[in-house]
Amino acid sequence: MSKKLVENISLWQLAVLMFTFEIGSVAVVGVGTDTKQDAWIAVGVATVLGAGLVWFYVYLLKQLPGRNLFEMITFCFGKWLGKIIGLLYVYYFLYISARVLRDFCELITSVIFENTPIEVISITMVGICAYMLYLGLEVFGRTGEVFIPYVFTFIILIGLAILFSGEFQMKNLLPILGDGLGPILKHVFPRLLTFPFGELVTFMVIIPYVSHFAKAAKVSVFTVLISGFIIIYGTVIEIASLGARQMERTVFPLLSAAREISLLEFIERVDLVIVFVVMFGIITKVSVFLFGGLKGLEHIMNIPYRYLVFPVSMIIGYIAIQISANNAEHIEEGIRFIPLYMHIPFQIIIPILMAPLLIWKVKKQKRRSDANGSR
Amino acid sequence: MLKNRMIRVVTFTFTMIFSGLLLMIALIDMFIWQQSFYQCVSKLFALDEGANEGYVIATAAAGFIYSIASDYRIRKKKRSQQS
Amino acid sequence: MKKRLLFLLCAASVILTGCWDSIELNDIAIVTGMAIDPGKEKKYRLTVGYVNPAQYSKQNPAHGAPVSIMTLEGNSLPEISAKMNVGVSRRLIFSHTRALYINEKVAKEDGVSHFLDSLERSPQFRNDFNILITKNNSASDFAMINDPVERVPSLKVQKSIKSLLKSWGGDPRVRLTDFIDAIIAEGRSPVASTVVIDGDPEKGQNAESNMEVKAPARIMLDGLAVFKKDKLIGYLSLDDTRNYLWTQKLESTMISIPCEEDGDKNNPLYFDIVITNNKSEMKTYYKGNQPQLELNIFSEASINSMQCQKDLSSKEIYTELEKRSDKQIKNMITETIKKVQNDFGVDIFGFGEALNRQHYKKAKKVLGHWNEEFSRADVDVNVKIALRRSGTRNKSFISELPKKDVED
Amino acid sequence: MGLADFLFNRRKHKNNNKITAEELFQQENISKKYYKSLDKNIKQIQELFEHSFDFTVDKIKLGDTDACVCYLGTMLSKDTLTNKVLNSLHPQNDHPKPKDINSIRDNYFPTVSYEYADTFHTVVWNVLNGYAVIMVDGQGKALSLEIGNIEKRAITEPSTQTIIRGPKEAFTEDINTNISLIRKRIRNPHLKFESFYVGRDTKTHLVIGYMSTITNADILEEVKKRIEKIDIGGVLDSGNIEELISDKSFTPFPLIFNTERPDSICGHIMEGKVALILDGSPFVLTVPSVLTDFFESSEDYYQPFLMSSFVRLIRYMSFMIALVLPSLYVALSTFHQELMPTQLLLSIQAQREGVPFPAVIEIFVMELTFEIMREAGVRMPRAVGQTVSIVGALVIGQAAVEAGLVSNVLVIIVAFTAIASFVSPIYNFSISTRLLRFILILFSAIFGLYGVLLFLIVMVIHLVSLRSFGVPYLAAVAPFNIKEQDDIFVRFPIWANRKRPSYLYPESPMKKKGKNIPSPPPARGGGK
Repeated sequence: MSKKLVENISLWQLAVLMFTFEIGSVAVVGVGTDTKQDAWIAVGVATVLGAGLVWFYVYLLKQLPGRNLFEMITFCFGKWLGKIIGLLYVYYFLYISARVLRDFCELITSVIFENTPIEVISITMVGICAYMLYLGLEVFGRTGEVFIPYVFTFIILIGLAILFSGEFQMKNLLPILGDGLGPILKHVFPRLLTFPFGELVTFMVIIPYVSHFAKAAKVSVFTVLISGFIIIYGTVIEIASLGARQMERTVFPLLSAAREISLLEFIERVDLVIVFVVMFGIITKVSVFLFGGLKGLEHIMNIPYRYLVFPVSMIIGYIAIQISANNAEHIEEGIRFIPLYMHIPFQIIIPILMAPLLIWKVKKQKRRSDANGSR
Repeated sequence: MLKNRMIRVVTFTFTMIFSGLLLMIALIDMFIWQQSFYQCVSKLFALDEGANEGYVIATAAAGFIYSIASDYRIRKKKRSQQS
Repeated sequence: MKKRLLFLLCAASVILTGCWDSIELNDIAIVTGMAIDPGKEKKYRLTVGYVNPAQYSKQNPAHGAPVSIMTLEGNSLPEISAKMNVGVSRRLIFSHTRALYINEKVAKEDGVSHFLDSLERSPQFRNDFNILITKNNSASDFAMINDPVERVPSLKVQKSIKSLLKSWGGDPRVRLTDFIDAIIAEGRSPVASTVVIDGDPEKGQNAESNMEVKAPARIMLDGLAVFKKDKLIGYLSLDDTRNYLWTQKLESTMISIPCEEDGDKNNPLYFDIVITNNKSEMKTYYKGNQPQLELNIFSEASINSMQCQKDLSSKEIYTELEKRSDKQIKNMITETIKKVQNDFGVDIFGFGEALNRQHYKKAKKVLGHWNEEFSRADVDVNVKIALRRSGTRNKSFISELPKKDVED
Repeated sequence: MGLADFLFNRRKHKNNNKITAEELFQQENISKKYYKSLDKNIKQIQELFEHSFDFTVDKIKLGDTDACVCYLGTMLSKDTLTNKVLNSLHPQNDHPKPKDINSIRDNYFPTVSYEYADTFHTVVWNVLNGYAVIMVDGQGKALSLEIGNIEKRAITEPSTQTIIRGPKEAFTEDINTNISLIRKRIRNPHLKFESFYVGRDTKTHLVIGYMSTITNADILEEVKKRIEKIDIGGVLDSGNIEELISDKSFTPFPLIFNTERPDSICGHIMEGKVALILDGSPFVLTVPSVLTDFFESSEDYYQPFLMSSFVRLIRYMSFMIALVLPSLYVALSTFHQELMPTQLLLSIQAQREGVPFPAVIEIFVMELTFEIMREAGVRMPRAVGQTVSIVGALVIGQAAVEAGLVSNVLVIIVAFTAIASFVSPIYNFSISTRLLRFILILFSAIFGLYGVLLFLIVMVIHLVSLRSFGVPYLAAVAPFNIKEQDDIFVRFPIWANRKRPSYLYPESPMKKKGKNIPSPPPARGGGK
């Protein structure tokens, strides 16, 4: 009330967004399936590394409080080089958001609506994201707050329901580390670290708008750990109910696991619940990436991002369809190309390159301003 | 601020993003499937008959029209501010 | 305003062309049972049984047949099922399928994997139907036999299996995913339940058959079908099925055990125990080069009947009876495992998987030819039955009778 | 007592607000001047009130001076007028006859509340407000006497928000009564009532009430600003005000709370909200309102907290049921047959056999029929209303099923939905669910459950973007505040509920100091 419409989100909202962001597409596609019954260990390792990565992101942001990723890039690399790198980031964010959207569309069209054109799903989803972002970051944060209890309880309940349906077989988790740590580490880097944890690089656009910036680092690391824990939980459910062999073959593991639920002869066929969790996760994820891209464009093109929300999201709807001709191509790109040539440079290499430059420049600036001040 | 810059900012951005992303997809396809650039681009623009691509194309076109409209709006706003 | 108009236009276009996946309840036929037979001209002959809703209605139950069937030949299940509408007025919905009857000929000759893939792939099919191998009669007969209590035959089968599992155990609890999992697994071979028809299947198809007190035909569970990869290689009896289940997960069962090991052969006396809680643990390991299969079973039980003169208020008798049961059950299970080893030579119990869990490095070497290893393995079953209580009486009234009377 | 209080306040606020008759009439074509000559004044006022049957000018003589009493007969109690004013001024009365207007008041009407009017505008305004105005020839001002109002509707039980336990009073159409009802409950000098006049033509009296020690000054400022912005010909009910001052009108959700229960209004005022009382309307508004207000009945605070928490949860649940149940039916029965348990699906299918319409049409028609019946039931004369409901229930429900036009399940669903929609304690919140339900049915007919989810998400996005006087509409849920949760979905015991809602930014955030948890007295020492 007293504070007039500054686009701010609270720490809790940040945590909520990060959480749904993390579990969003994990709930669709599942992670670490290559490591079979040790997937959960792989996720655990990746969570710890991911938390470190996020801490590093926030550490970078702390050097220049109140400025987002794009402003930081221009600060470090100068106006023109900064704009080019920023534009690359914009393309990266938008591309990934289209990919995430496509993931969801594939889920809906192959599980629920076999005859509905995938295009319609894509348009409606991106329409929601656009509407939400048009209303602003605050609305985004609050929407997350409204849905988080449901998302959270549903995920927990699905696990419990599987447990009580008698489909939960701990022995599917054995043998633990049969082949040693080698294959796990190979899987963690680059694939598990970059997806879903490294993708948090997008939050470098959002974190500067948090109202208690000082605590952002603690909260984000904590959130990543919690969401990592939930992902481990989900993975354990998947392995224990489906078995490692089957989990490897299913396209949507959590959904398949939920299909095993049968309680009281009445609570069965609860796939819908999963679709809800997934749907909100996807909306969050697409919106966060979209917001990242839009903020970048705002910075580069110098116009308020609200003008761009609708046109750009329409492009996302189009690109999500064009991105690949079929599911196999989509998944193959996701495994072979994206982690190595897109995630790693944008999530790890550029931030690491930026760090020394940033620290050096900030120090220089400080010295100069100190000198100015003493004069 | 916008005075000396391109007037049609939104449309420009739209085109830039649109073509950029298409180019990106084509490049990725090239890289993964070892196809020629021409093949990839033609794959992008080939309309699959019977598929409902019309929907998304219509939406993208709507986005384009919207961007032109908002450019027009920005210009009008700016004029009214100047006068 | 322009924005809103645009949005409305888009929405209108969607609405006008929409409703792609909707189908009215009046236009669907709910399939509850499917039967696969070998085709005469083509690969398969598929019979589907779907519910006739008007007959199923509670308000005015007409006395027609509650289920209608349709048979068609074709080369793959999806193709046939999509083609079914040549004779069926409504679109078939397979998501509520309760039983899949597979003719033993199909399972023996072609193997089952060719159509299981389509079932697993389709989002319509769930993982909650029973896979049943039909013996003697053709599978399509099973889809149409009426039952006086349950109006829909396939629902009857599923209910009966469920009840049997609760009271006695006689179904391997195999669902589609478990079955497929076992096919591809190296340390386990798949099994499925078998069913037979008791009576005259021709008569059982009539709706009037429901009028009779004694149903002219009945679907009965009949033990286990053993598969090697996806091909049927043999059967186990119902008792062996229970023993098999003992190695997996037994909910509860009732077993009668002779009082004396070498008692009167002509007039054996039994006591019954009901197993209420059961835990089995598989251990597979190598002693030198010899595979060892160890099965440890611990069960809680209570005594349900007593034909012999034992005083159930004494602790010694409990211990004695426990020992008797241990031995009896151990023999039963060992026999079944041996039988499988000798007759079929496939590991339907999952000992190979246990090896994989427990000795991963060894398993990697031997799992490739596990079935041979399994056949030559030593079996060691340890059973521990804990008798807890004996119903509402301790001493049986039989023990009050003079001993003579009982023996006569 | 209420009346005296009111007068005390109003006079005080007249000064505070500096609302004068001049301001109110400045756009009207009425002369301002009050003449010394009585004839001119009488002529002027008679011209103004021409064609008003109830306007009366009684000419009297005070000694040898001409004087007159003018009033609107319908606005005041004639008995009191005759007894108090006319009789005392009667020539036969042997009081001395002063000519000075001040001494007239002092001598004749020492106990009657009064006001001097020195402009003609004020005179007209006072007449309009039910005063008897005494004009004396040769005086520069007139004397307005407040006679007391005519008979009003008695305070009755609330007709739209009934409760079982708790006060059974409801507001009436009379603003003074309403204010006295509030004052009776909050006896506190910090309870302020400021008055405004809205409506260019109607000049309706609008009073805002608030606790100056609790209500946030910014919110108050915002309320006043918005009231001052109102520029409209006529204001007839608080519903008009509601539409004019709410943050956004393009929304199905009411952004302003209304009630006819004084206790509920007092509760809101004590939380730090501002009440808007319009003359002539028994519905009082409070701002800012949040969504959760519409799920709270004042009875929640009078019943044991466990029960009221439970009941409140039931209300939220029934809101969801009223919103989604029909569309869920459409979605499940036409899109996702696989999601229903087999037995249920079979029995629903059996019931739908022979129904000639698609499920969407079926439910649309039934819902529409129900809405028509409901509307007819409200508008009809009471005696006929009964018949309508009987006809509706028996003929349409029963016969339609028997004729095979609709299925049984559907009638159950429509009926249950209707009942669930009545659970919200505030009527105009349940209207919003009625409207949204139809859109939701459409969505579910196009996209099935995906459409339902889509719509619900859009609805939530819309809800969180709403603000009521700057306060987020979903406050305490989004933005989430864990400390507020003691009175949102469940009600904690009163002793545990110590803070006022922080989203209202109250000036004094604590409701009370310390905890006074009830506990049994220490056990008495036995024996000794």
